[in-house]
Amino acid sequence: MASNFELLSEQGLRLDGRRPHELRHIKCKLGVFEQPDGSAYMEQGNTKVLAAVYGPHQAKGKKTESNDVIINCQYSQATFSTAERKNRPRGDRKSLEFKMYLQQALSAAIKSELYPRSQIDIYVEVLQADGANYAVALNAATLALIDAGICLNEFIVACTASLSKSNIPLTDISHFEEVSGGPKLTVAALPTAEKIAFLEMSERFHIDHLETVIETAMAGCREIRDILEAAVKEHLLHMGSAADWARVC
Amino acid sequence: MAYVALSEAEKTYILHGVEDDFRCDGRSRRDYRPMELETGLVSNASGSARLRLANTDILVGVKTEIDVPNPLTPEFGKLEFFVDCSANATPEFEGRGGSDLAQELVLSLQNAYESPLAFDYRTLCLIPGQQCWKLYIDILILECGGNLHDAVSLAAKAALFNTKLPRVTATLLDAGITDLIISDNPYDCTRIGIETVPLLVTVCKIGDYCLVDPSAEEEVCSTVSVVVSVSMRNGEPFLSGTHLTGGGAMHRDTMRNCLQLGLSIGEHLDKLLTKMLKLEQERVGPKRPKTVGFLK
Amino acid sequence: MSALADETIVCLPGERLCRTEDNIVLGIGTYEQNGYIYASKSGIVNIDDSGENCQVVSVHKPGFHLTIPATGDVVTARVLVTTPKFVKCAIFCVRNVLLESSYRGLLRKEDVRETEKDRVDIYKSFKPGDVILARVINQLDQSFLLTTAENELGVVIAYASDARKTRVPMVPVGWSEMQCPQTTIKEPRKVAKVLPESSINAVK
Amino acid sequence: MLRVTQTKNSLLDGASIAEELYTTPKDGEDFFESLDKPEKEPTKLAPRNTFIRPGVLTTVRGSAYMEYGNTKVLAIVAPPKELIRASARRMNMGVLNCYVNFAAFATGDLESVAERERHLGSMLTKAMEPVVCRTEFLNFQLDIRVLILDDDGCLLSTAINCCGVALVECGISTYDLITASTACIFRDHVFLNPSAKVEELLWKHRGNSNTNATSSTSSVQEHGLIITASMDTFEQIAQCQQCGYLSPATYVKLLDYTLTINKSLRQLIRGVLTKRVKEQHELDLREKAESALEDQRLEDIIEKLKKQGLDEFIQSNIKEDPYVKRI
Repeated sequence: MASNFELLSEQGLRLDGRRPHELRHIKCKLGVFEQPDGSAYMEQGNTKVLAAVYGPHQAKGKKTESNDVIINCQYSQATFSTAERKNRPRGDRKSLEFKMYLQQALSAAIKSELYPRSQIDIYVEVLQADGANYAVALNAATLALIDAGICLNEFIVACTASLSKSNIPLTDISHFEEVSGGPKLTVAALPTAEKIAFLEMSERFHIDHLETVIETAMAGCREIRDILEAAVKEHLLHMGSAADWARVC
Repeated sequence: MAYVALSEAEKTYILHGVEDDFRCDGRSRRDYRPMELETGLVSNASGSARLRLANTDILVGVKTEIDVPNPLTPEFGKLEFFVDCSANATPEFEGRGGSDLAQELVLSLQNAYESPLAFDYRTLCLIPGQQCWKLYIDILILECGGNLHDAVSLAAKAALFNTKLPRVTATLLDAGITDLIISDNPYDCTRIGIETVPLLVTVCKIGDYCLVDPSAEEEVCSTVSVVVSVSMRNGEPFLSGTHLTGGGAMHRDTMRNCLQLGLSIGEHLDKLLTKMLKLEQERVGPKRPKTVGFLK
Repeated sequence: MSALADETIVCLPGERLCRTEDNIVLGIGTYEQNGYIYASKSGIVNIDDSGENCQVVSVHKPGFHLTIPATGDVVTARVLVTTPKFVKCAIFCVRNVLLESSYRGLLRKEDVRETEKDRVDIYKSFKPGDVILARVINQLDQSFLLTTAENELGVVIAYASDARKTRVPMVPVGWSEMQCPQTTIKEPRKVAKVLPESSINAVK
Repeated sequence: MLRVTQTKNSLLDGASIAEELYTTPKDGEDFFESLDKPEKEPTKLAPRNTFIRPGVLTTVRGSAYMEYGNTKVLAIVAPPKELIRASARRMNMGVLNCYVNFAAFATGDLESVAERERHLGSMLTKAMEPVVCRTEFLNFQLDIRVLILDDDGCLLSTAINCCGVALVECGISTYDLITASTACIFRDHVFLNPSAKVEELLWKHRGNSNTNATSSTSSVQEHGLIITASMDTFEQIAQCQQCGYLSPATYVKLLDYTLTINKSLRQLIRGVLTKRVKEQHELDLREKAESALEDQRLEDIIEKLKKQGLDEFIQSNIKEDPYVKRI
């Protein structure tokens, strides 16, 4: 699809002034609400997402004989989140699709054998959507799971990547770049184990470019994981300072 | 409302607290819980506000659209409310769970904003009979901590204060139809007058005492509450959409002093809110610190 | 003719009936509010002093009205499903009032008989399609818990379980067996000690 | 009265059309003048002439029909059925749902019917909840359906009265008789039991006070409508729905007007219901008389059996149940 915009200028700067492999500015906070067991807020550039986790609790009436955890997700986008007002926050095709992708990615991360025949509810609310909504939603869900104290194999992190006309891979696609025609690839990966839990492409990629784009996305995931780990450590120090075990680590 | 299970002993404990005017969180019957208000959070919306009343968390976004006015009232603009109970508040709200609570909130807001003396619809009109602004007020309930009516009305008023309507110039084309040009300069905008916009004050009856700003537990052990919608017009309070909720009945005299209590509190609340919004306005000026949003 | 004898009082909801003393028991259709008993249904007030000194104040509503099975009522129900542990039935009549919509009833194995509760064999007591008389013990969240542990309770009408088209109601023979008058097959049932209509016509 | 609001398509050509074909604000003015305006403070606080008939339908156990002036409403109470929504089940009280439907010929403007139905339905539910003893049908759901046959104002108050009568008629226990009425104020004139045209006028020309801006700058043009539902044994107010823009003083004044109207309505409803109970009592007595004959017949059959020495047949038929404990 011919992109009418030049994603990458001659000096190697993108439309919003970032370098090709530069992420948008990430800010996150754990423990935003009291009522859910775990909650988190994450901002990646202008995409703002809230996540809440309830559980593990008794599965409501669903089939419970399979002795692993039932992950019940809900992805909903606030009606004022996009430039064009959406008249229904959830229930449309896109949010159901993202709900399935979230379930698939998170079931790869959660140690399900520790919570047999129980259910974990993960609710994601996108307050402002500015590209890579699914990726930021998954990162926020990971933080909320950590805040809820649910055992994870590892941080599951998602990142998007694209390809400029001059075949230079770009990481972390904003809505403007997405709309102006760049092909988009979303990867949800377990970075240290180098495993890919979920992969989705909005358009066709040429075979020999695919390899490099996936590699850049994985590099993005590793970078995001370090930022999230730092944030979680800082949150734990802050939480622990009251009980003065902050000096331990 | 998220259903909080309370035992009989807890209910009597709360009842005794209310009787000697010293509630279980230390407030008297006329006190509100601490509130945090912040405007201009969502950049996609033309106006937004977030209000956190103890653990009730509301986020309101206002978006604008050009629409044809209602033929019966050609010179009035339009206002539409939409309440979405996010599942973040309780698993109960998942899917269509919170729809009847949302319906109740939308109805009481519509009822309160219905009169043009409460909200001046004339300022939203561009060309009488042909073009007018339509404001979508979308209310997102992120956490339920009791007293939703007050929190929602305060957040809606703050979001309306923060709304920036782009300036519209009409040029008369040859065929007699007028064409509208909306200026996209972000600073060239008009604001909406919110002095007379009503505030809902829930006066809740527990035992035979009336109290304001009930928490989730207090709401469970109250039989009936009066939602007083107070609108200030050149200084004196007016009622624009009062009704009873809670499925109980109330004696006539208790209803009267609930009304008085609601009016005085509403007046006080309105003054405080306008003062806060002025503060917000300077803060949003050039020397504004970053909006904190949920990162606090 | 004024059928209303003078002493029957007509009352409407919200009317004060009398002061609450300790020997007055609230019957159906009444409620108690700060020291007085008020009517909550429209109808005729009747005060029957059944016990030694206790009087039951109740409001009897003439004509048909909607009722919900209350604890202690004898209900008529049809057996829907029988499992080793319990019997599911549909209550379609409370006392002598026919209901428009049926409510779900549950008869547990240990409530079938007073003695030797655990050795009850459900298949020897009830068959789907039987009509039974039972008493309501209490109300679970959606269905009513029933018992047939009295002589007068149990199967009232049963049909032979052969695949005959014309299903003839069986005649009770003894307390635990019923016989089909046509095929003389005997089938075990928990029979209610009631003089069924059919046996009276047969004798006449 | 032919009330034709301007339809989207062209006007009816040639037909003689009533004068309020197209109501423009100006029409509102002289329509307002043409109204037989009661004095500022109405003295005669009486409801319209009403007709109430409980037990109208044979297929349904609890039904009532009410005419309040020209407003005609039919209400039925469906028997309580199991609660479907799991969320509501945790409440320790039964759930009440009210659904309001307009008959096709009921009102003129058809676009707003769906929205008005939803609005009326939820306000009716909130009004009826305090009356019904909901602790008696725990975990069950009571559905009340209201059909509006003719709309001439005071819809909600008539629906509340009609539902109150239907509930008592069908034997659902209620704390008290509920009565409701409406009062509204428009340009300092108080209208009790406003007609549909007054309500529409109130809604359309609400507060265009600044057309005569001069007079209104000082005192604000109040306009508003109050619907009060009350239960008078303990002088309880079940619901008091207000819309419009009122000062507290006028709010309390209108509240008292509606409460006095409610009192006179209450006498009327009491009369109707007592007559209904007496009527049913007679029916019952007649029925008892007939069934007494039936019992008599049964008695002498058993007598005959005893005489023929067949009593052992009756006994043998029900042998002693060895499992029953000897008391």
